[in-house]
Amino acid sequence: MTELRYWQAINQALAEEMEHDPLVVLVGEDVGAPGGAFGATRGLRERFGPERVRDTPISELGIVGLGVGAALAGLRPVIEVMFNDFLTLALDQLANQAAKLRFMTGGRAQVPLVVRTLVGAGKGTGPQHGQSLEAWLGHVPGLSVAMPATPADAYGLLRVAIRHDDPVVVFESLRQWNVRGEVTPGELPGLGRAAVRRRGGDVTLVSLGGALSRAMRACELAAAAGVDVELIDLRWLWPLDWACVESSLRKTGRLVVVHDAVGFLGPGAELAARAAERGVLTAPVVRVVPPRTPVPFSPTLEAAYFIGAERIAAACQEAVRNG
Amino acid sequence: MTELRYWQAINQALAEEMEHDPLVVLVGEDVGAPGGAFGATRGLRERFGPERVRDTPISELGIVGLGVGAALAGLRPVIEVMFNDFLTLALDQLANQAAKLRFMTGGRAQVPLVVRTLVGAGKGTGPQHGQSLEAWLGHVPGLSVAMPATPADAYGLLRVAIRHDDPVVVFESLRQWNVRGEVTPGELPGLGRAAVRRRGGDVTLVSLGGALSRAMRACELAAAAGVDVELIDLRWLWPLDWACVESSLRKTGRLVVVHDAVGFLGPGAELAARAAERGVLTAPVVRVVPPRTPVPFSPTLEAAYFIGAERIAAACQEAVRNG
Amino acid sequence: MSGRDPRGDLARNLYVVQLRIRRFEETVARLFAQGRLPGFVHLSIGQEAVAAGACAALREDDVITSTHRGHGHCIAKGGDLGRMMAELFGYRDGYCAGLGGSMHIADLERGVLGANGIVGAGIPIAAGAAYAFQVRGLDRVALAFFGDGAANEGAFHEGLNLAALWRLPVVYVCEDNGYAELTATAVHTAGPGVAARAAAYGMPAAEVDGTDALAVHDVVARAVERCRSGEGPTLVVARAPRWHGHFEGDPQRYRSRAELEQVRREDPVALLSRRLLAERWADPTWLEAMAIEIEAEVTAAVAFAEGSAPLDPEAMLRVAGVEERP
Amino acid sequence: MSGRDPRGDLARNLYVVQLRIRRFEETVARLFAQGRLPGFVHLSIGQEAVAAGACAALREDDVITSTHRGHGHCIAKGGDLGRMMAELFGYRDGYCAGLGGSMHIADLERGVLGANGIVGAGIPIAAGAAYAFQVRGLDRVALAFFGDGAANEGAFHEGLNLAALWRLPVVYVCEDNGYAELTATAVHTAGPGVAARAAAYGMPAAEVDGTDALAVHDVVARAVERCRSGEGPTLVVARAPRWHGHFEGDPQRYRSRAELEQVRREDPVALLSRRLLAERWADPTWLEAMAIEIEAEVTAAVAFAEGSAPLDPEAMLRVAGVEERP
Ligand SMILES: Cc1ncc(C[n+]2csc(CCOP(=O)(O)OP(=O)(O)O)c2C)c(N)n1
Ligand SMILES: Cc1ncc(C[n+]2csc(CCOP(=O)(O)OP(=O)(O)O)c2C)c(N)n1
Ligand SMILES: [Mg+2]
Ligand SMILES: [Mg+2]
Repeated sequence: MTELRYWQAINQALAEEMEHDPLVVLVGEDVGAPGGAFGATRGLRERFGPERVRDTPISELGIVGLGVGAALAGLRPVIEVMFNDFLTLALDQLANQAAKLRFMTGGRAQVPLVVRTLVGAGKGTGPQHGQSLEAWLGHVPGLSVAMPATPADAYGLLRVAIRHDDPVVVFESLRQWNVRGEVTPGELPGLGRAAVRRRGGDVTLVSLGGALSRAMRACELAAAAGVDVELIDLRWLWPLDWACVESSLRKTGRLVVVHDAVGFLGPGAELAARAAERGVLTAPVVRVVPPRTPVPFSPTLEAAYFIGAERIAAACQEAVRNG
Repeated sequence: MTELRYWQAINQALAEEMEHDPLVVLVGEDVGAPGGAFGATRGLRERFGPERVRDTPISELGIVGLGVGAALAGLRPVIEVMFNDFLTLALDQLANQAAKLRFMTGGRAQVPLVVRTLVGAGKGTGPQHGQSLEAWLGHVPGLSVAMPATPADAYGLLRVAIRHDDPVVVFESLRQWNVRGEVTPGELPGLGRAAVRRRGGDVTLVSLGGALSRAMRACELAAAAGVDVELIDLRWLWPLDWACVESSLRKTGRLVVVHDAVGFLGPGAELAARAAERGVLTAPVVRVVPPRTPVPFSPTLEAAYFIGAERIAAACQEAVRNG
Repeated sequence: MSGRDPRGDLARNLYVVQLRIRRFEETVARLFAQGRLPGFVHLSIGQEAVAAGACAALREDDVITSTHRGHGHCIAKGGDLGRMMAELFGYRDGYCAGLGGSMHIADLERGVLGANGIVGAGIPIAAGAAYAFQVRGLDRVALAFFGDGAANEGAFHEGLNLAALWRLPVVYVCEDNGYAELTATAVHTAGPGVAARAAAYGMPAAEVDGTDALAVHDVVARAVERCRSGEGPTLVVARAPRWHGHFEGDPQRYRSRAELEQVRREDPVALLSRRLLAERWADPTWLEAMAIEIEAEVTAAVAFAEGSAPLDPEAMLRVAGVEERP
Repeated sequence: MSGRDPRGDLARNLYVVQLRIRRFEETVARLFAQGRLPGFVHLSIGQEAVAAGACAALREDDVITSTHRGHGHCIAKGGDLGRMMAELFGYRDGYCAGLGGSMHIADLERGVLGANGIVGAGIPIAAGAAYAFQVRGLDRVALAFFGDGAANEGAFHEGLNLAALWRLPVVYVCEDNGYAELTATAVHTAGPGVAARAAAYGMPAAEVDGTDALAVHDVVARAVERCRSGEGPTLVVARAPRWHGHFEGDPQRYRSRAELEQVRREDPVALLSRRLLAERWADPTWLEAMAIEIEAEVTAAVAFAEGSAPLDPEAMLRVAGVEERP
């Protein structure tokens, strides 16, 4: 057990996997000499050499495509796309190539590609750097989507992603970037396993990625108000750990979802839909999620946009009131 | 009232809007001299000239970006992106520029851009030409999404889209391409209005785009089995006509959704989620939608993938059995 | 008839490959016209010399990325006609178990990383394979086929910049057939042409007659040599007209009868057969024998395909790694 | 002090614009260091002559697309300092009502189609504006600013190809400051450099010292002239170093102290003031007066911003055209 910051945990996971497997390479804008725009790849170029740690041009489509080809030719590339807002430029290679190659070749091709990308939500980054587009990737058959919220998961989920034989997109959280936490070296959590962060019997609160800290505070606020919340940190949008969510719902009958993605057609929609399909609800679902607007730049508006702990707690209490 | 094929209705809408407003231009691959890869723009270059009807290079990002700039500078561009699978290359201009400009400029900028694109689902087009990615666009604040299923809507919704002052993506259906239907010249349906295609009291069946014909057949099959289905053709994923869906649900208490998009995080998820939020369901929701796999090429597998009328009807009967 | 003259051996091999592509695609055209093949089919008849010449310059362990018009590339790289044909039928014994179809045929054992339904997508993918060879210290080479129209995609620019920047062992072969779908090259490509674009990246370029398989082979062989000796990528532009429409069923209203007749006079298969005889690399009996042999190969391929059947849906879900529905 | 000599008038205007940019951004740097400005801020100090010179060659009804480093472009096109500053604070009287921030400032009345958070995105957008002018039969011109790093995006390739193909009235101005974020140009750009890429599209290119506002003006003026006379686009590459980090707070570990000192010797503002005196286009008193005047403008801008406040959430939903939540 060592205590690391979120970004240090990423750095450690990359270092260990590159140490473990010479076929792991890092490719991205500023990942080499500068050590990453936000420091996550610091020291890796010096340690593993310029062949395996490559600074690239600003060519998101090109470098993700390069990753697809490298993966087909035997490497395990980790491509960094600075902010997930820039995935918009690389989606053909991600959604039409990487994601579909195994299927399109009748199961023969294998694309062990990892794309690391950052969610700027909550840090005043504005409309084009503050989105959380995990729902897009989750909608694409053939892609797995990880959303680590803690240093332990920033480390563990990334290592799992690198060892997975199919493409994985890892959404890292700028909001959590400097958060400290315990990391257990060598730990490899299961692919697609959610984590129950708090046990409770009244309401099931599902949180994705960077929403976790607010969700935890909301649990305390709700508890103070006499509502006992079970908090599930989904960790993976796909594979989806529905079993974990459903077993909690069979206990509580109430679902509240919180995430930083736009609510309309966001991750919460799928969770609510499954709950409605399984008929496990005693109360209406509540999604505490951003409205269908871009992310505002103004810090006060942004704070309101990304729903605070108070409103999350209120949603849990509302769920209890309504059945 | 004139009878037209689906593609002819598109052609007529384009012709009328170009006639009506000299600022409307058509830009896309093969839209000019060849009259469109599938004929939708036939005759328009001859009629309106090469300035206003432009064949482009294969540059999806570039031509959608060109459309954004043209719209900012006073035109009302209609950009054709041949298949919606290729939107993956143009999403920065669509989702980060066109969609956000009004908001990012505090309401000052206006981007009256229309992107027409084709859904190849159901025509043996395979994994990279058979997707239905409307959920991606619906998830983007600032974009409207139309899904015409009939010649009348191929005509009407496109005209509404062209006259709208904000960006609209129109998903046309190759499956419906040669379907014949009545078109009322001059008709301008309301933006974001769904259409109730059949009145019924037992189940609310919501259908999107090219799934309509199968949904209609399913209504007959269900009726024969004594189940009275109310069929709603959503027509727009955004603006979403939730009022229409909810009022039907208040009557039936049962929701079945059918579409050609992958089910996971697809349009049906949002509809089911809203139903679960409003607490208007007496029976579990049923989504009759494709699995989370790419579209298979093999015609027999494709037919199974895009769920036929029998299974849709069965889902409606199941909903009735379950409450 | 071999060994005496390496040039002759090469020429005969190129002829066999071209003829195999020609007969295979003629058969595909017939089957499609009979309504027996689903989906879109894009044929390369008229352009066979590019695929044959370029792939003859590669080793078996080199790799290629292909396009929507990719049958010739796969055949030239040693692809199996039966599994290709079965894929066109959408049957389980096809290269992709019928899940991909014509636009996605791949043969990883033979280094065919896949045809592609997305124009230009193979360009950065080939750079990536070349990067893998570079990192792994292998002397293997990647080659990307793409059309004149693909040279206007951002992927072309980003891919060539990366390849040149990192001196990757990749050869870019542009098959310039004068059209992107139904639109002539001059309408979609600004400037002096695709070859002139290499200079923007400090990359050498070569233009070659795409109906002359030997010429294509020689140009690509030099480019491959540069790759193996660490000198980096080359852009090769091979001009060769397609005879058929953009896809089968395309009425080709955009081409004059004169043009359609003219292009058939530049028949790469006929050109090479005349050359074989002129250079005494082959005699009429050999040509005769080859014609019969390849006819038989293609007939066998169709029989193999007809003997297959579609995958069942459950097996498809297993291939996709999905058991459950949403 | 005006009229006697048009060249002198131009030089003085360029000086005033450069000084306005300099003082505005120095103030922004100070406010940011004080923790009073949220988000990312990218400053163009050292590159002022490019914005000033290029925009001086435009008419008020011409348009520009800008970048993440766009304050100078907006100021040079006549943007209002108060509304810009208020936007940086995220306040409702800002250009974007505080919804956009530094990377999205736009002034449609003055033809500033917007800064942009997406590298390269303004390149096809400018082509589109130029296409609109062409279709509408107007003699207006579009100008796109972008950095050396942006020249590696697919958008650059697709945008320039379209502009050249259609002879659009657009001027592409690459601000080459030697870096893309923390990475030097040589590391991300293959070939002889950005200017050499124009030839790929048959587009003329010109290189100019980006610290010499008059030189930039003259080169861009010629390019604008070509646009108005229907001769199509030009690529202009202006070299000028940035003094500050990529973003405020960037420690610039990737630059040597020597380099950081050297670039400050190429001060475009000081260069032009010396020129003004040498050519007798201005005297010390005028320089003095301008310094005071602009100091006052910037102070007033900050006061204006401080007098504003954030929009309320409901108003934001109205701007977005959304009343209800999902
Ligand atoms: C990204 C993308 N855009 C458009 C298409 C539709 N399309 C298929 S082939 C083709 C023309 C390609 O032209 P070229 O690259 O010259 O290849 P050719 O067909 O001439 O062999 C187009 C536009 C596509 N498949 N992918
Ligand atoms: C598409 C995209 N990729 C990456 C980034 C992150 N980023 C912001 S500025 C920048 C460097 C741009 O370099 P250049 O074009 O030379 O402009 P400069 O910052 O030097 O003015 C990068 C990579 C971005 N904003 N957009
Ligand atoms: Mg072509
Ligand atoms: Mg730069």
